[in-house]
Amino acid sequence: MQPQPGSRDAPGDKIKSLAELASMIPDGSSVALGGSFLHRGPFALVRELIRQGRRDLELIKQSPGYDIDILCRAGALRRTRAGIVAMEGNFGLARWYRKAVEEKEIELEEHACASLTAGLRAAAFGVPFQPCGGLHGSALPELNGWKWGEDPYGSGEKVCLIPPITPDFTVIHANAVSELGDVRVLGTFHWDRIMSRAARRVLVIAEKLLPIEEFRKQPELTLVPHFMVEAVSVVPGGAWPGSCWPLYEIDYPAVRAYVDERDRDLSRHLEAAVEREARADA
Amino acid sequence: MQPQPGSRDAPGDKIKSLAELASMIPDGSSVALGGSFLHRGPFALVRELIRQGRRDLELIKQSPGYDIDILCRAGALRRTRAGIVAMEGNFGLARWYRKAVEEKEIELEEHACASLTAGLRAAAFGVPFQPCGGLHGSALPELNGWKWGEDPYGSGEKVCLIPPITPDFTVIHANAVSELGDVRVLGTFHWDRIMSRAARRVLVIAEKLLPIEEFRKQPELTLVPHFMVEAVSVVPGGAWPGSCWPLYEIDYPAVRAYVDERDRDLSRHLEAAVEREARADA
Amino acid sequence: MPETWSGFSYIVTNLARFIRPNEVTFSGVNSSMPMLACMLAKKSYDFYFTYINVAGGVDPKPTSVPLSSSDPVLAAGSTAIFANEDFYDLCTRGRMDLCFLGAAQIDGAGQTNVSAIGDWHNPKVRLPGGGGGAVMLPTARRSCTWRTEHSPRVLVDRLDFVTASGGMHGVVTPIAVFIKREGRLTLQSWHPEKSLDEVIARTGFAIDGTDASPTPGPTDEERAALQALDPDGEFERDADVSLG
Amino acid sequence: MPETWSGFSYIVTNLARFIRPNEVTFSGVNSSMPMLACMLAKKSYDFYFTYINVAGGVDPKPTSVPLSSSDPVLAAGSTAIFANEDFYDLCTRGRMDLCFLGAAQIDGAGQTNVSAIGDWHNPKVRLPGGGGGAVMLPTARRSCTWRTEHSPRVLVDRLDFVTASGGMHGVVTPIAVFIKREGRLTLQSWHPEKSLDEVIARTGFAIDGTDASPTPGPTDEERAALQALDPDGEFERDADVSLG
Repeated sequence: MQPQPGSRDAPGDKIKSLAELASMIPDGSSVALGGSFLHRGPFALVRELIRQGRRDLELIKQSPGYDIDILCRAGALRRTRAGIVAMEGNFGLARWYRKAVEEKEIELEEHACASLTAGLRAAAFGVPFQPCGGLHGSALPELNGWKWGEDPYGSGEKVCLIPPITPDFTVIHANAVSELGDVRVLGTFHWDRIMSRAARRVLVIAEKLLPIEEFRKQPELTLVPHFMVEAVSVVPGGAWPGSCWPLYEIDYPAVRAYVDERDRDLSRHLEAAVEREARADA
Repeated sequence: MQPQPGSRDAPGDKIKSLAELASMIPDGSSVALGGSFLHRGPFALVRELIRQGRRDLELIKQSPGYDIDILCRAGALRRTRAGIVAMEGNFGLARWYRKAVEEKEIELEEHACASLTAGLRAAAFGVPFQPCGGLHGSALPELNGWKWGEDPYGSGEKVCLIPPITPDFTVIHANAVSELGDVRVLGTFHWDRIMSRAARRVLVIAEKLLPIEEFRKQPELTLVPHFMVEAVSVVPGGAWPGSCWPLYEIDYPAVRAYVDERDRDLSRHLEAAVEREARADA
Repeated sequence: MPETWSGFSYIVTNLARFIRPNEVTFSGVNSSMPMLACMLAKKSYDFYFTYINVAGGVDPKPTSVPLSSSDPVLAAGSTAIFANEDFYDLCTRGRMDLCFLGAAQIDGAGQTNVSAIGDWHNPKVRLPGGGGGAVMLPTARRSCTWRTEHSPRVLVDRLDFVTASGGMHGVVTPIAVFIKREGRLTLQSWHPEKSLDEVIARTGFAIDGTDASPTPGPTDEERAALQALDPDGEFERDADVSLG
Repeated sequence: MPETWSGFSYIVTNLARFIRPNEVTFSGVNSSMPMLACMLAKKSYDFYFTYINVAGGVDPKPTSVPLSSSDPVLAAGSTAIFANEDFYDLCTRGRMDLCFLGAAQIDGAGQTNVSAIGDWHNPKVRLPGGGGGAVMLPTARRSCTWRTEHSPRVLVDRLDFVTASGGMHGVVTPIAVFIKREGRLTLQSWHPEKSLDEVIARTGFAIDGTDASPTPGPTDEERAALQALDPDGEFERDADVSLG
């Protein structure tokens, strides 16, 4: 009754180690990361990219925090398209990100969260631009060279047109996956849904593997169907030091320790990460 | 622990009889109807509108069938924006709809399903037009006076711009509602989601009332949150003679009987409808 | 001579043959024959493909074969619900490999009319309307359509109305399979119990039969699968297909 | 003289007072004080309003008060998940009644800068960035912001960068409440332990205090609610607000 990967019932095996998953993302890729601030981000994958010495990445996310900060700290980033950047959870600004922008180590395309979503929608809908509400009076459109369109139906309204944003990869941290690659997320899915539709390729880190029968019982809970997902890795606790609802909360001492370290060296933090063991096993 | 309607914990009572729900929709309203063909349509409400003698309605739906046919048969419709119209389920064309268009009893704005969705998106997103993929070479854009837009970012691509479609009402047939008006749908939600976001007002018919605690256990299953819903009516079997997954299938003999009656008279069909008793109770 | 390969079986089987390994294939409303084709392919072809449908199903395990091709039973056993907005977006962004789309009239360029017979504003017959085609035909990687009648009033030189235009890949009738090549529908094969001349005579647009040949008959697996899907012949009776 | 109404309590309480019956009110990321304001209003005001937040919650029943204002516990007990795309669309289509939006600098027209201190291209301080404001400020029916510092470098005559412009309705600092009238932020009231002159002196844009008066002190219900939400004073310490 269970589909066998690689058979007529299912595509080939999608389950990879974390290291294998990270190795699919080459230097220079643009990567959209799911979650928001310290919540349900694919942080194990981000750390693995750093361990593997990845360079020149572009991060795309409406509200990055820990992920963008650690990538800046490791020198892995070349560019970002982001809405609002902070550590949040009373940790204030993302210090290494701030430094990277102020010292021009990375290029920033500053978005409103909704304009970034509009760009992802343009990609997901297969259209050359997406009108985005608001933005009137903001200096962001001019900064980014966004064009304004007239309403051809005569309302006199002007609307800002956002060009498509097509990440090379979207990486999501999920509560569960099926062996086929179906993705289940509990609580808010933030922008993960539209990110998964906009990207060329989708990779997933999950807390656990759930039997396919569980997905069949409640297919309504599947955020991304298996055929859109290229590979998955099961890394329990992989959103550490952030939260993954309802399984665990932010590890505040760990974030504090990350923030308080004053130099670029990440070895202590990477050493403390929950995916070490999974990595050793792989 | 349960919020009391009309208290600080919850807005006023939203539970209405079917007759009360129908009476909220005045003559001349534009109404988007959920579901698709013979599946999970708010058919009890449609019949109640006919019983109440409603006139000059506009029906908005990507794939109407029984609903548009019976409204045409009763002379309740003035106009429709629709994608594909048929009885489906081996019953072929919708005969009374066909007659109404051929004899110019109603005005048709013919859409592709996706262009109708694009119009609903424009309304839901608060933008004056929504680019819609495809439509190249189709005679529909010219027929409807839809404008084409150039890509201001220089791809040379032209894209069809659909004006907003803002129904006065969206009416959904749901598997369950909470007392507050939260809406749960099982299986596919067709276009119900975007219809609920595009409309000025949302009304819901549901198979049953579920305790609020059930919604709290799986909030991910809620398609429309309560604050977007103005009123609900509980009508078990209300999607008859269509299906409501997983509760009941199409009542093929009933649809056959509806199709086979040759005159406009609907009394036998309305008499056979499941909501009669609920109506008598109300 | 009794027909050994019914028009109904010919259409379903040849639609199924358009399905390729690992591709995403979609069947929609008013589409019993493509639905059966997808189910036939799942049963009889030794490769994986993703079957999505208008009921939101993704590789479903339907517990029965519904008369309505949009019946929610087509999502039974699915691991996800991929609802209408989602599969349309998949198509417009160029990720839909194969769409089965209905048509009332088809011209030699593979354009379709599903809107009206006669003038749109004064129709002799009002047809179902735009539906999936106008957006999916130009944006799906490949689209295929079918008709249960092969005649010059269906395969026309000039459509009464161009509802959809673009990426038509294949057309199946009870007696022929067409493939679009260099912008024109080209005869690929004909029903082995018919002749090339008959196909040409019954087609309203000009066709080149040079590279065409009789269609290979159904394999044992294809026959068995269709038999299992329609054991009582109900779909075959409803479809009412004649070789003409 | 010890302060009897702390700047922290002043801000939270006066943000809560912007909330109106039956309206849809939103609190976002980096927004502990608006989060507390919404929770305070739910506890102490005798009317219903819809509280939605960036964690997807709709009238949630959080089991605790999180340090992170986007913490998923803010969706605990919610009857629905209203995720980011959804609440932004709600706002752009004009159905969001009240948005709480952060700001680093605010000018006299109620425009905000959350992008950079100094030149955007050569920032002295790179700030969090566009976030909700650029789209929500012009499209929400009303927006309110707050600052924990009341000084001419925060309430400025001229922004270093205009991140967001439009529908600002109210601004709360530790010592004042502003309302936008006829396109300008107007002083509505000042902290009863401060003076009108001090507010004017510490504000970088010109203000008219003609119709202003001291802010009514917290009610017993407001005090009790905030005390219950922050029993150990952790939020108050983190916020580190001084009346200056």
